Amino acid sequence: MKTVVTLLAVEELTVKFGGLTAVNALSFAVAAGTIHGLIGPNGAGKSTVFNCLSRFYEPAAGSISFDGHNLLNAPPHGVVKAGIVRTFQNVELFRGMTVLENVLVGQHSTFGGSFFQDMFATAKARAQEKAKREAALTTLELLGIADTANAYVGSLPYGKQKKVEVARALAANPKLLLLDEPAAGLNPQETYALGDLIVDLGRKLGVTVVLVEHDMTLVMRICDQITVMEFGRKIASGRPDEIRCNPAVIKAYLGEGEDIA
Amino acid sequence: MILLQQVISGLATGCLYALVALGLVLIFKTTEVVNFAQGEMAMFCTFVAFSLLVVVGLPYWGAFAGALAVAAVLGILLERLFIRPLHKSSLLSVLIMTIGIMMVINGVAGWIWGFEPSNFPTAVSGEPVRLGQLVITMPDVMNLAVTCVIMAIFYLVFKYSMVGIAMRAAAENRVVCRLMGVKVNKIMATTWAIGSMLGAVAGILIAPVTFLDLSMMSEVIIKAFTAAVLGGFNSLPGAVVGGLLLGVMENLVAGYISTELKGAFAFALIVAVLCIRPTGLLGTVERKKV
Amino acid sequence: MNRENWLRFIVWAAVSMFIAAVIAGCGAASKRTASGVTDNNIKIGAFGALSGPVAAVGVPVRKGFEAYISYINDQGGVNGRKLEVIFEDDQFNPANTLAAVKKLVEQDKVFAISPGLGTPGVLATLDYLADKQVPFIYPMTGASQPAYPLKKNTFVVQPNYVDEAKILTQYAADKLNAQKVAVLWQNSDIGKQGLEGVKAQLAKAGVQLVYEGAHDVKDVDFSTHILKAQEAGADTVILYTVVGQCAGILKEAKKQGYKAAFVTTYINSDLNLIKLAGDAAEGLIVAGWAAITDVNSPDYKKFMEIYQKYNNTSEMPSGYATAGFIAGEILVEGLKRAGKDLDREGLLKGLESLQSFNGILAKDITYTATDHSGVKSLIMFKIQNGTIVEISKDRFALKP
Amino acid sequence: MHRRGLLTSLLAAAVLLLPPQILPWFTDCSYYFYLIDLMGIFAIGTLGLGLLVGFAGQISIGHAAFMAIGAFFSGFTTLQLGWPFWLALPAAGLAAGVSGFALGFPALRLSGQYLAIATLGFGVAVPQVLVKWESVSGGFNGLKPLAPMLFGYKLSLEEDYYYLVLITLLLMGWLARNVVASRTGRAFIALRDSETAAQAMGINIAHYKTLAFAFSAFYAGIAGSLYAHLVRFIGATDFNLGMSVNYLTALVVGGLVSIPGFIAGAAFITALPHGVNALTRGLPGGMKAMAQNFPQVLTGVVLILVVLYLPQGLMQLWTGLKAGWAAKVRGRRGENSRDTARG
Repeated sequence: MKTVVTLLAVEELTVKFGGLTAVNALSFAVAAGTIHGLIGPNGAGKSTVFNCLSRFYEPAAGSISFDGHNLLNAPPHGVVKAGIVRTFQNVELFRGMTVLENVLVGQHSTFGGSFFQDMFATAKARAQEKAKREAALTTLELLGIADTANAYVGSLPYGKQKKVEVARALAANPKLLLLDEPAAGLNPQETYALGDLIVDLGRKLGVTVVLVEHDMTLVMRICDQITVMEFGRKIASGRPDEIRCNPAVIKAYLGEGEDIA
Repeated sequence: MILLQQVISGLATGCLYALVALGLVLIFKTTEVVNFAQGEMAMFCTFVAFSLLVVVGLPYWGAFAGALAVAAVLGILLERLFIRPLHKSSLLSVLIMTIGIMMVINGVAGWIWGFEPSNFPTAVSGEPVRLGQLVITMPDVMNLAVTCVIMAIFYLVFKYSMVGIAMRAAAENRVVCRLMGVKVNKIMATTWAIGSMLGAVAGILIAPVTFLDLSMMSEVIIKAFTAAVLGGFNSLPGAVVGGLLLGVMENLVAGYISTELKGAFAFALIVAVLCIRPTGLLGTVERKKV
Repeated sequence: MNRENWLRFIVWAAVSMFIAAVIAGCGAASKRTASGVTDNNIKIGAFGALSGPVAAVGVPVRKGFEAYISYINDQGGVNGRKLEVIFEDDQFNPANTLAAVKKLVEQDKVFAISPGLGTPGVLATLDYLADKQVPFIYPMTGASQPAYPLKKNTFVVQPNYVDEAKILTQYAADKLNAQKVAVLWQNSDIGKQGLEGVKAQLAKAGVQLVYEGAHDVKDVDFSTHILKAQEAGADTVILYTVVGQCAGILKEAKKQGYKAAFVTTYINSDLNLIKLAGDAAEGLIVAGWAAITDVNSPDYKKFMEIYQKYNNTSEMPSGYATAGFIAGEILVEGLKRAGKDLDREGLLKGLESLQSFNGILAKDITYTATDHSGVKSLIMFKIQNGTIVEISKDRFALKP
Repeated sequence: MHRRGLLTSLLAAAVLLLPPQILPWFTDCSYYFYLIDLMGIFAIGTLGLGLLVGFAGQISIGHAAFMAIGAFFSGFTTLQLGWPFWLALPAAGLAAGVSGFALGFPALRLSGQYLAIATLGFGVAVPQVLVKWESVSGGFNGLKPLAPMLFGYKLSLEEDYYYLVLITLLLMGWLARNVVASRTGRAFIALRDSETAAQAMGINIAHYKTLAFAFSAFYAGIAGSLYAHLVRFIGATDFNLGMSVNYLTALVVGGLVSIPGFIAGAAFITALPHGVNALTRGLPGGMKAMAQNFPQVLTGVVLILVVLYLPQGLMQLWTGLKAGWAAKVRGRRGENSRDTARG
């Protein structure tokens, strides 16, 4: 039993929209190097949690500490520098760009140099650009979509687009990767492959993953820890096998008529 | 006393802004089009009214009705031919489209009616109302009255009538509307018809003051946009509030600060308001779900 | 965008440009006559806004000018030469004006420019025409730059607004025994110069300026100004604005029952003013620098006849049309006097020989070798029962 | 490819540089070079607007205002403060850039129609303020900037000014191209396509929006300065909404995201009225009224058609034609081969 390093600690997080409380005093911790599942019926507030982690929403109360720092001090665009990158439930790619360029945007915060170096295309700027392009290509290879590098993302099938999003996120070489329903819209085979990919990435790049997902088979298969939410509250947490037979969870899901593998 | 007078004539002018702004907002709410052609459409219809009056020799209200009919047709045609094909494209290209329409309408109107200004009769004449030093002309009263009536109608229609509800729904979510069996296209067309008619009413009310010529709306439309943004581009009451506010404010600036910088001050006000409320006074934010 | 497109574009652009330039070459090379005069034809260039917001001015000017030119051509032209007019549209944008004038002078090789409408356009082309020594007859602007300092090639006709405003102020003092005047001016070169002129004359005329208010070019609400002028107790109001807004102001004054003497610039000596303002215009005193408003005078009837015949229309010509017409009169008179073997020098000499020349509408036009500033005296009109009538036959001018 | 590239660039250089030296021998063509200069100047402005609207997706309907700022800054400093043109030109760009930066801040909180109208207001307000500020702008009489001096030689001839415009245009085009191809350019496009995702990828929206405004205003300022010293008369009211709309038109006609397109669009819009006027010249009296505002109507029609059918602008016609032609050629080859096979 090795010592567990907590990478992300969410304490008493509460988010309100007007009268509605979307997330209610939620606490959970994510250990470095693990894959952490965040599940629950629709409207449980999972995406809202993600939007807090990426600083889109301002929580009404609670704290988020990441890697020992208070994340709530960072601006939305500072989250990446801190080491957190996310993907989106319904794909948010830059349609005006090629796959490669999308991934390059992922690397944005890793770029050095000033605007004027870009403007005059100084040797330094060009060298950097070249290096980054190669890095981007390797990321694409890692995900097995290098062949689409110069295609416009709009022209790709949905499954590929999802992969591009993951690639774009990884390009920022994050410590923590937030995956928002990566399997949505994929067929079982694709989903299975995706599962392996995620595990594999975790190992290869030492990336910690928080996963919001409806596909229970996937969640149960790859997650080390799972936090279950309902109506903005945490109703259970633990290892997959514990969760599987947790009455509250079953109730919550049967209520929704979804069955747990 | 001067102050009060200025406020009142400001309100009268503001009503005209409000009417045009109302059309802009209505069209934007349901079809998400920022319609730069609104002013020229109004100008065109006003000229039609003029021809009906002078050439055909209809009585005032006959010409008025005729112009409204033409306005409706014009609105529907434009929506059908030029706007509907763009329902998926960006705000910019739609905006450019309306600018193109604006140029064409203005040019064609020039071909039909020439370039020299002419006098346009007022709906109501008669001695101005005097309250002490205060003077309110019949046309001013008319403007206020018309605006109030139209506001009332709008309120009722939008609140209670089926069409109104459908329009509101279409504004909220086009797809769902379609699924619910609302004839969205029909709604869009109706919206444009109404928006265009609003413009025509404004044009006919403005013409006696600005006199009838090709550029009669060029300034009003900018004011109307300002008013719409001031009030919140997606709020009908906002358009009216914005219009009246702008009308009054302009007069006060002109009276107490500087006539030459009126427009500049109006702009400063807009920026100030928008910095505090990015969606105008009564506008609402659409939060993008991710 | 990759490098190849970039280069392809450069070539593409360059080639098209080259073609354009070559066409230019051929175009011009084909017709290389000496400055627009042949044995039976004289080429005249003109510019003004024929489209855009200011078309309402440019179009009638063109109608008036071309009507008179066709009238002359039908009579056999000038010294056996017919006049050919090339009227360029500049949309009131000086960059376009300069382009148009360059084209007229360098490509069409016109003999002279007449008329040229619009302050920005005139100011933008004045020096160029002076350099090229192209006669420029009747720059239509109230600005004083064309007149002072003297330019050998430029002949101003209408008085500039500064001078006119001085005369008006003096007139108000002498004939309307004004004590307190108010100036309502349009926020444009017109109004600014009018105001300047009034202020300059105040002391000499012994009147005081109690209120001055500006309105924007498109303003429609004048209540504030009327109120304030009234409060300041102005007995005479001088209006420096254009027809539409002048009418608006008069209506507003009537509405508020403001009784004062209203005096306005020659810009508004225009029958449209009555059309627009109706009975609110009654009693307004309008300046005029030519006999362009007394509808019943034989001169005006003659003008109407020509205007309506050659535009085959029955419409009433506007004040702007009369200005165009007068430009034609002066140009033609100058050409006549220049004689059979015509050159630019001759035209200038011809014009400088005008001694209080009276045409159909053009009246009291005098030029000398040292003075090209045109009319310096005004006829005063009054609006009575829906028409404009002369107050007195003799013209009003400042005493030297 | 490389050798072809070299050849084409040599050819280009020749065609670009020689005409002003050769043509004047044959004819008086400063009118055409004046137009070409204007095209180049508006192309520079359009480049800037393109970066802002086409790439960064921030609508600006008041762009002529920045051009006015550049023009009057250059006019004022050269006439009143006796600055040399060569200092005034970049300074004018910077001045406009700073004002663009300033406008960027309200723009931060606005989007879509609100931004559009705010910039519209800016476009209305700036000329008004300038007119009022007579000590700088000369009021309604405007300013008369002088032709630039180069080592004691006056660039008053359009043929000479042409080189100045050409060099500036190529330089500005090159800079624009670098920016577009760089991390900054990608950040702009990211802003346009999805602010949410852009932020999530660590792009500082505030920084890049204001940067986009400042950068494009800088272009407009340079264009303004060049304009001032070419036309040599500037009146504040000339930089009106009509001019701003012309910019947008050029942009759309040029296809929003293509640098050559921007330049072509600007050339098209500048040439259109003059071309049409030349064509409609000498129409019979009845049709004159038509001819008068024909350019305006035509521009409108072009806009409508482009928006409806040519999202990549008029260049799309060009590429489309080329593709079609290539296809035809291929087709014919195919037939031939079949024929030979049969025979």
